[in-house]
Amino acid sequence: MAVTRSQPPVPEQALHPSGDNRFKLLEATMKKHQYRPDALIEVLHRAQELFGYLSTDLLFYIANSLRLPPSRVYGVATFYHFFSLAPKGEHSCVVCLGTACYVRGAAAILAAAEQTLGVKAGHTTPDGRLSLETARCLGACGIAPTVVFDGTVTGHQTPEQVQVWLERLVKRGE
Amino acid sequence: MAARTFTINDQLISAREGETILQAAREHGIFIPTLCYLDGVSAVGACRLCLVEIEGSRMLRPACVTPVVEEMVVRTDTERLREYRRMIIELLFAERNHICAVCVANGHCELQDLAIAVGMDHVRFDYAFPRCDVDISHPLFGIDHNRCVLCTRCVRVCDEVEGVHTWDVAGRGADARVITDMRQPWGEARTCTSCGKCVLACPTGAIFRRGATVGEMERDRNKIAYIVAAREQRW
Amino acid sequence: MDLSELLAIAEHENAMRRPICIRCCTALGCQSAGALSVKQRLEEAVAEVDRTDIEVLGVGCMGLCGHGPLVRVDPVGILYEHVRAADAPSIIAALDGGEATAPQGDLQHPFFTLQKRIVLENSGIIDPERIESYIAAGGYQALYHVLHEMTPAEVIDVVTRSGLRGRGGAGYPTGLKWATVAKSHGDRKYVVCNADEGDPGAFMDRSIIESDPHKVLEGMAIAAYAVGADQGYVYVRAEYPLAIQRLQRAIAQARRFGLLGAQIFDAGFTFRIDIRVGAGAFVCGEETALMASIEGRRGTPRPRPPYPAESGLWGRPTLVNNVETFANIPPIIRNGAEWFASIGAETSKGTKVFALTGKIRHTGLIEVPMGVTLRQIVEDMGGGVPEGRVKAVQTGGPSGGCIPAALLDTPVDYESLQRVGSIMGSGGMVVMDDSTNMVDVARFYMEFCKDESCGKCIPCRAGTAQMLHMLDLIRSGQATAADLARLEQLCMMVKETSLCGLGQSAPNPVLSTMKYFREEYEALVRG
Amino acid sequence: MERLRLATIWLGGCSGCHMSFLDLDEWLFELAQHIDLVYSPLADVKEYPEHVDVALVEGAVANEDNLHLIRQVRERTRLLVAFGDCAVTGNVTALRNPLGAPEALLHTIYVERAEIAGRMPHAPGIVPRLLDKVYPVHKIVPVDVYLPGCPPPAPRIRALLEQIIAGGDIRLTGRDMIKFG
Repeated sequence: MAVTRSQPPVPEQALHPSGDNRFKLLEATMKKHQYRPDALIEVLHRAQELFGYLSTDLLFYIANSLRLPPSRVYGVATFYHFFSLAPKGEHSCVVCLGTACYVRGAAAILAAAEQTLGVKAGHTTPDGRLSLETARCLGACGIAPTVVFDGTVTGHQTPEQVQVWLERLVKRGE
Repeated sequence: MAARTFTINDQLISAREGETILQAAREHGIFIPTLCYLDGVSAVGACRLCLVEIEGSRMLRPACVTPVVEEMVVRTDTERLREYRRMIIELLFAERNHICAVCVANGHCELQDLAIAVGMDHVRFDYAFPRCDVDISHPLFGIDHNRCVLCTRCVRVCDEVEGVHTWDVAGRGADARVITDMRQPWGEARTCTSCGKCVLACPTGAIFRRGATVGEMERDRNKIAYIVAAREQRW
Repeated sequence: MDLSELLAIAEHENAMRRPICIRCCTALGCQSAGALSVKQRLEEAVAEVDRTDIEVLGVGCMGLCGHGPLVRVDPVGILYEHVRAADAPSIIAALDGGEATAPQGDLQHPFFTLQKRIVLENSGIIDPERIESYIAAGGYQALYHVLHEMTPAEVIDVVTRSGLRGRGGAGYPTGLKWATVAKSHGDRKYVVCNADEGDPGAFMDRSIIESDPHKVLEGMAIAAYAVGADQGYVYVRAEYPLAIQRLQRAIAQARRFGLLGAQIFDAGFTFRIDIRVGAGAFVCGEETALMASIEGRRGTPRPRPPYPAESGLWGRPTLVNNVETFANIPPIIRNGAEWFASIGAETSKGTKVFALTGKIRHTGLIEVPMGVTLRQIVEDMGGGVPEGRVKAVQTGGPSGGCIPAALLDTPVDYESLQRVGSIMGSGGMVVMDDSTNMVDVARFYMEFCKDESCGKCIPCRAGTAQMLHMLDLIRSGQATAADLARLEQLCMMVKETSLCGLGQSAPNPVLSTMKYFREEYEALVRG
Repeated sequence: MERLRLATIWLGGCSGCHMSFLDLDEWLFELAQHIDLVYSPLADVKEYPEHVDVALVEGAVANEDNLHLIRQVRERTRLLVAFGDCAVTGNVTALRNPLGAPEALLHTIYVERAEIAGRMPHAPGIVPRLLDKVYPVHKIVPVDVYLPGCPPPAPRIRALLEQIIAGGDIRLTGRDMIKFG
């Protein structure tokens, strides 16, 4: 059964002037969701995937396209921890702080990472090389304590191992 | 419309079908404290001050969103409720910097009134003393986050009555803040029509009219309900 | 698609099976330990010796996650643990009497033998990435049976009589929920699968989806038929990329096979499922917040009533159940309500999947009949703590409580756990040994709740912040006995006045540790 | 009837509460028949005396002198009254709290924002050291009665003192007695 739905016309000014190809890809996602306001979170996911973070400019673009009030888009983008409104470092290190990891010493791992990098969790090193973050449980409790290096989940970590990994990375940057 | 009879604090009361406990209580002059509730906009049951005990229910229920049920037995003023309400008010005072002495709403503030109503002579919790901003970029109005209780009355009145949704809440938990547009300075928020309904709606000194003296901060909250009634009935 | 086609697929799939099957766990835990390279190496090793009687299968979770990567050789029934890619040739050689270099696990250990697998019946056995593998295990036959031979009312009746209760935490009777949605009026109805498994230390739902995604989809479709819904959503947390990927694949396959979409099994029944990916908000596990999130809004809860069953997504009747609840449905339909009701405890029927973690020898995923004791789980199945003694078992995540070792003989059922001040929750079970300080544990959970509070209602928003502050005062020796009393008072207030389950249960870890380990608090206070 | 030994204390506050106390005007004469003023910024007494019946404490605890004095007051007083908003909540005195640690704060005020040649104030032994934060009195010592107001209006002070003189339980409720600000 084919269903034809009327689609809201895309307002002219919504096409981003920068000509950046990533906007075309984002546009495709919004089109797939028929520019429905309830697709906001899906669209934000895609936008962050494409651009790395959600700039004010980008949020305005999305608000325009989905015909949502700017404050509503901002409110949603800041409600969910997954969305970042600031650029991230080239590399990432996520220390899981779930209960299983906590009981097996995640706090010491985080402290070691903070000490090695000289930044607190939730921050990026001043040279922009690495963002140190924490997670609320990755569900990999069987191999606790867990750390995610650049998207790769690694289990049974120790403060020393994490320190070595981070040092290698930071040194390489020098 | 069918009538409902029920009991509040041993007093037999009649209510219209679909009426909430709060509406029925107010019509009969029974005081139930509220903060996030505002006539004319939707009720959200968030401040938890209007919680009441209902016989047969294990949970406390917010009077602002709980419809009256025939023969329901409600208590609004038990020892437990009084203690909880006072703690809620104390938590609010401890959460931000509510300094009545230097507040534009001193004497015309619902939070201050509630503190008196619940008998709060001091706050037993430690104050958080957070650092909060004041935004006076708008030519007519200002917002002082030190005084904000996150009741979202501004958000709802802007969305539901003025229909522009300039306000919303950003962040979450203790870090939540009401914002205008993309958390821009209010004066740069292009959606704002400067209608001033949020000023009317604000229960505290958070949203104020600039240049107004303390004595001028008395706000006619009925105006919101009046506007809504006027619109719905198309006078 | 009709029944004969379904059976033909199953038959074809079974015919393709080789005499010897080497199963490699490819769920998250083992993948993180290098399971994919192990699997690849095993495939190469089979090819090297040119054996066509051996197949290497990527399967879901085998349970013993702490010992991964796991490899199981059938039908001989040998389990290899901590397998490295280099072990692969020796594992193949061992089939002909050689010696495998990987350590062998004990499949006769109580960890395995005390389990009763209903939800996890296919986990670690079938290939979660191929619908044929699920169909070969009897998959989608329950859906066919329901669509062709049962009325919606009959389906609800079976679920009601089975005694199944919601596995998401609160234990609401599933049949009753379904009946309410079925009775509610709406131009459309929705079925939502809550896979926003946010409790730290819990990974049952992740594992079920990664190991057997079609089972959840089939359960949802049966539910949709029973309540009259035509659209479903699975709300998965973004932290589970592998689960999302497998679910996407499963939905696409089911659609291609005509098992989702329009006219399923030519029975005039239409049901579509979309995935909604969460974005990092624990509170979205609460059903009204979850629905707000699906609608693209801030995930803040709203007061109930009205319940989602009457007014849910976009104001329409909506059935919200969690992953494990849906996964129980196909077996119940297949084996009948009486069969299910005969398993488990008096008021808690069936089984429960637990994620056994923390200071314990055998961490992993287990499924046990309701009513077994914590002691059986922790000491027999889990093998106890590696060093020292068991001090407490935490169930129910941030909403639950810490049960002291003295109460290990408590049976796991909804009511018993509640009586000792905890909850069943979604199934996280974290074991703590005597090196764990319970005030620290309470603080850990309180910080979690404070960070995850949505901020809408005052008791939760300001109360969790204040409770955390008071715990910090206690820990730093700045609190008095009066502060302890005030903390308890505050806990009660937040518990009784918060808007949603997050706030209502946030004080539980504090209250339960204060109840059972009060001396640890008192040791820290002044005067 | 025995005369009450009354003290008034001035911690971190503007002395407005004391001014309001003086606003009691002619009632002060009546009060004088019931009390002896044994310690007060209004009287020249160097050391806080023993066996004080009632102390009205104005101001918040902001520095080491305040801290020392309030502990002494608590030890030597039967009924300690947090007198005015600064004592009860920290109020204006505590406006510095959100701005962070005192050193950084002093630096901002005396160096960064100084119009000409700013430097850090340095007067050891003369100016008492600031505490890390300004505290309401009850955070430091137990308080028996709270009298809010900035300042508490004279009739409010009188109503409290009358209750104290009359003896029995002290009960302060309603807008006239407990409104802040």
